[in-house]
Amino acid sequence: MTAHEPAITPDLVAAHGLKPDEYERILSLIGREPSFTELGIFSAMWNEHCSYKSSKLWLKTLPIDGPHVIQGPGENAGVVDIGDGDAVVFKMESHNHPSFIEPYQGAATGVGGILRDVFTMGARPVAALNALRFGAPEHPRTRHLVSGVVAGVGGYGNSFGVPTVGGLVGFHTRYDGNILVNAMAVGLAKADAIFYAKASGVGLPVVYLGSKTGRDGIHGATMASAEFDEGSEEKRPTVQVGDPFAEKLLLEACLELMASGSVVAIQDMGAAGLTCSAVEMGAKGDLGIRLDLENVPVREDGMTAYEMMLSESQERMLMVLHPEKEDVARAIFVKWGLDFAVVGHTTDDLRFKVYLNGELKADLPIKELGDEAPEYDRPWVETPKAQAVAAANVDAKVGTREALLTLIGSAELSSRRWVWEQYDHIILGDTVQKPGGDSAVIRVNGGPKGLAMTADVTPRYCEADPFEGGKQAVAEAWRNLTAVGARPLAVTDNLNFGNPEKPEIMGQLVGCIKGIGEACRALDFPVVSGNVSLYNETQGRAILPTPTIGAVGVLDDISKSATIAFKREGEAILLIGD
Amino acid sequence: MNAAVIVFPGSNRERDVAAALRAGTGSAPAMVWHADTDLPAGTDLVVLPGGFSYGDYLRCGAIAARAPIMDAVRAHAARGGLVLGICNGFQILVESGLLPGILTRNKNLRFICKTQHLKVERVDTRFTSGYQPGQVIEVACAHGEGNYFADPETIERLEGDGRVAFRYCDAAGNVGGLANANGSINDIAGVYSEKLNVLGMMPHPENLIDGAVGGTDGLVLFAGLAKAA
Amino acid sequence: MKARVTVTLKTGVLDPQGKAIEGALGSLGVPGVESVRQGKLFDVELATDDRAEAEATLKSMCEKLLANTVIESYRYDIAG
Amino acid sequence: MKARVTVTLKTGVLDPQGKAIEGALGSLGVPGVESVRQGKLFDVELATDDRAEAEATLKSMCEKLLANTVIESYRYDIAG
Ligand SMILES: Nc1ncnc2c1ncn2[C@@H]1O[C@H](COP(=O)(O)OP(=O)(O)O)[C@@H](O)[C@H]1O
Repeated sequence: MTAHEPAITPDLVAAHGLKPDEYERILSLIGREPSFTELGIFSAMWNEHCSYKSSKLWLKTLPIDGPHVIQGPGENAGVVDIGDGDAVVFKMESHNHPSFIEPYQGAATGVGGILRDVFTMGARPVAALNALRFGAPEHPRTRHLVSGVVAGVGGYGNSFGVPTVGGLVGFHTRYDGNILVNAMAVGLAKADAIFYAKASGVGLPVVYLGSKTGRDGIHGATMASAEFDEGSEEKRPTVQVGDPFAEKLLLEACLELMASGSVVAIQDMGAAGLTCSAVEMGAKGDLGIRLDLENVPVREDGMTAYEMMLSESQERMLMVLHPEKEDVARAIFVKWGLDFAVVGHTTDDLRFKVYLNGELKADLPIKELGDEAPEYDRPWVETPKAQAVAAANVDAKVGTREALLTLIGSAELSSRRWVWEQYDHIILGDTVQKPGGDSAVIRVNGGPKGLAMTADVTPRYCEADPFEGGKQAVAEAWRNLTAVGARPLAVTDNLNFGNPEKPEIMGQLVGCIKGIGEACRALDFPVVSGNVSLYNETQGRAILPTPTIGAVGVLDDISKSATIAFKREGEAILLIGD
Repeated sequence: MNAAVIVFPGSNRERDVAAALRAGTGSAPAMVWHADTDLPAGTDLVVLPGGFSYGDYLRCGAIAARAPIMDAVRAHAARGGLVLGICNGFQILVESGLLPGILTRNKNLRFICKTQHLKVERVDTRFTSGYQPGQVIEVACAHGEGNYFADPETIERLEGDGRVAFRYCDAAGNVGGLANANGSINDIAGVYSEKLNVLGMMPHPENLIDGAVGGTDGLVLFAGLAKAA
Repeated sequence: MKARVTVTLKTGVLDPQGKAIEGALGSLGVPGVESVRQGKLFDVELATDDRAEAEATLKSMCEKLLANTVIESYRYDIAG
Repeated sequence: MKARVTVTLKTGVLDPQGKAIEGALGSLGVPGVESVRQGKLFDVELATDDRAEAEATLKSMCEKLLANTVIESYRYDIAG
């Protein structure tokens, strides 16, 4: 639509991560060649990270309902009723690739993103967890990555002011070139005051809130879906810097704004911020959206429409407001020192129109942008069953005593205190069980009710048998909740796998999802939210299949919660199960 | 007992300390915004809560120490009014000149969150009247920059005047050594102003106010304040 | 040999610290400050007296540790 | 007008970060580093073109905010 933008060539299309058949689909959808900005918008909406094009088919097989489920997958986070008018809101999300490139900021912004997902729903975050996988301890980068990631998780959560109460840390050489950082956040809301992304009403203001937009992470969403090659460390400026201080202000301002009755719809700006959030609000509400980008608060001069639409600057939100409440809303944001700008409005034409200084930069059908993303039934092969090994055939190289010492001294099993002592796990004054036990327990609204939470998976089981490994991860999470005396409620999952275009990897994904589904159905343990991270490979070598399971349970009375420590000498020890 | 909690942008333990004040004194504190210029009339105690005011960018507490409300806090302190700064609040007090010294990065350069024992150095102040002489209390630490430092003359003066409020110790009351995780000089965990009406401390008594969540050693401080005011 | 290493954020990278300082200077009544970007500096003493060797050491310490070249640039100046 | 403010720890004040860097360099195999002291720098843009005015602003921002003179010294250099 404008002369000075690059011509749309096959190379440019490929550089946006769009396959030729996907580009064909775009052409037939809009009936003409897309503009540069439009191409960027499609690449953001249709990449693996946002569209779940390889996994959607299989995710649909997971059980997502239950009498207590208020909101299952499809919103920023899942919502479950915990009685007395309260609801728990939670989700887990990955920030794997950015954390490998810049461990501190990558992990920090991962935590920031998931906290935003939770408070966007109207919940105050009350706990955070993190599931981390690093390469072999002796790998030259591991030390640096561990210390950077742990400092980043802590740096963000500690400053934001949420207790980080649990998680897991594992080491394996298959993560040497591709670590995993999965962050989970848990919030509390009133069951009748949950906020959604779905906009309603024509001609309402679309409002931009939070920090200013810079050229951060342009193409970050595409990067999250691309395999690493040796050049990745060069493609660096895509990493964003987190500002937990701004996020804390955003939290307080959003909750205050929600309480004032001003909000029609709200969506956080995550990957491909403005694009995904605006399209989602419109598409879910069967409305069009018009944006006027000159009103977007920016941090750098001369930003183009393309850059503004794809920027991944952190700590930003988009809202649709009741027009008569605009002044109330503005006052709240000014008080908290945050930007507040009307950047567009809702329309009735089901188009996503983006203007910059009056010039039309994109004009796309809004429903199709989201709903008609490609969806693949990728070929997959069942993982061959590993040969069972009889105990009798395994040489006992060392005695029991030595074996035990080796085990407890190993990186895999040693104490994680070094990690969780860097996380503020007591802030808010409700941490009944700190990290170190089976599940963390926090008190709800002064008690006696409490919430238990855990994150689990054993990747080598999933590698040996994806179906059994998927089942086992859910079962372990369930056991960890029941072990502290909680009634398990629901699950969030974070499916970390290699390149799904390889049938063996796709087979791992399918197997694990089937296993998770089977276990969740058997246990009445619905999946209410989650995230998929694919293409976790370096130079063709995939990580271990790692479907992290986050789970939440409820306790009626925290004083009855059980802890892991032996209490007195001379008491009987019982072994339960087989 | 009229308490006022100052809320800075980035404060994050203001709710925790408000809960502790309610539990200890029986009444809820006023929450005062950093941009205000006056304290509520009749304020007996000002509390500067923990957190990361202004992100703790530049130096911890540096920007908050220069917030509009701080003139009123200084005036209150000069009149002999009680001021309690916890963690970030302590950092704000030293940056604003209400207490001597400075808090620098923990000696291991990492954030430390753990249960911590403290030795109560004196029990004849309005903050500590609820404790027994020499009592060892259990509170919680959660900070990245709690390494107390001051020049030798200042330290000598603080020690000489009995202005050290708490020292890091182990459960048995042995001061220092491994119990001093952040590297503070003389194992100092808290200090008083000259007139003993301003107290800054790194650990969090407000997170130990309830038997169901860790313990109650922190509650004693707040309950004692109610009686003292 | 003494040297000073300076590490600054690349242009365009968000600097929350600089932003907070700008805000604070405004409310402290220091007028006329248009922007502040914060960086780090390191004053280093090296064992060598050989300039080339010193440069090699400085470069290696910057690349390996002092700067994160994803978001930061560095430079070093040898004193005298 | 552009200026750079540098803030360094006074001699005698312990610098745990500098010490940690020294240690890390050792284990990273960067030899010959005798000591490291870490400081801060601020790149500032000022609205004025008047040197005297700029100096006054810089001095006031250092004294009021950028340096904690209990442990730190500062200096500023106006570019060009
Ligand atoms: N593995 C999964 N299992 C269940 N639901 C999932 C899974 N992955 C994603 N989802 C759901 O799909 C929706 C879109 O996810 P996502 O794009 O990650 O959210 P966001 O918009 O916050 O980035 C979310 O509601 C999420 O809960």
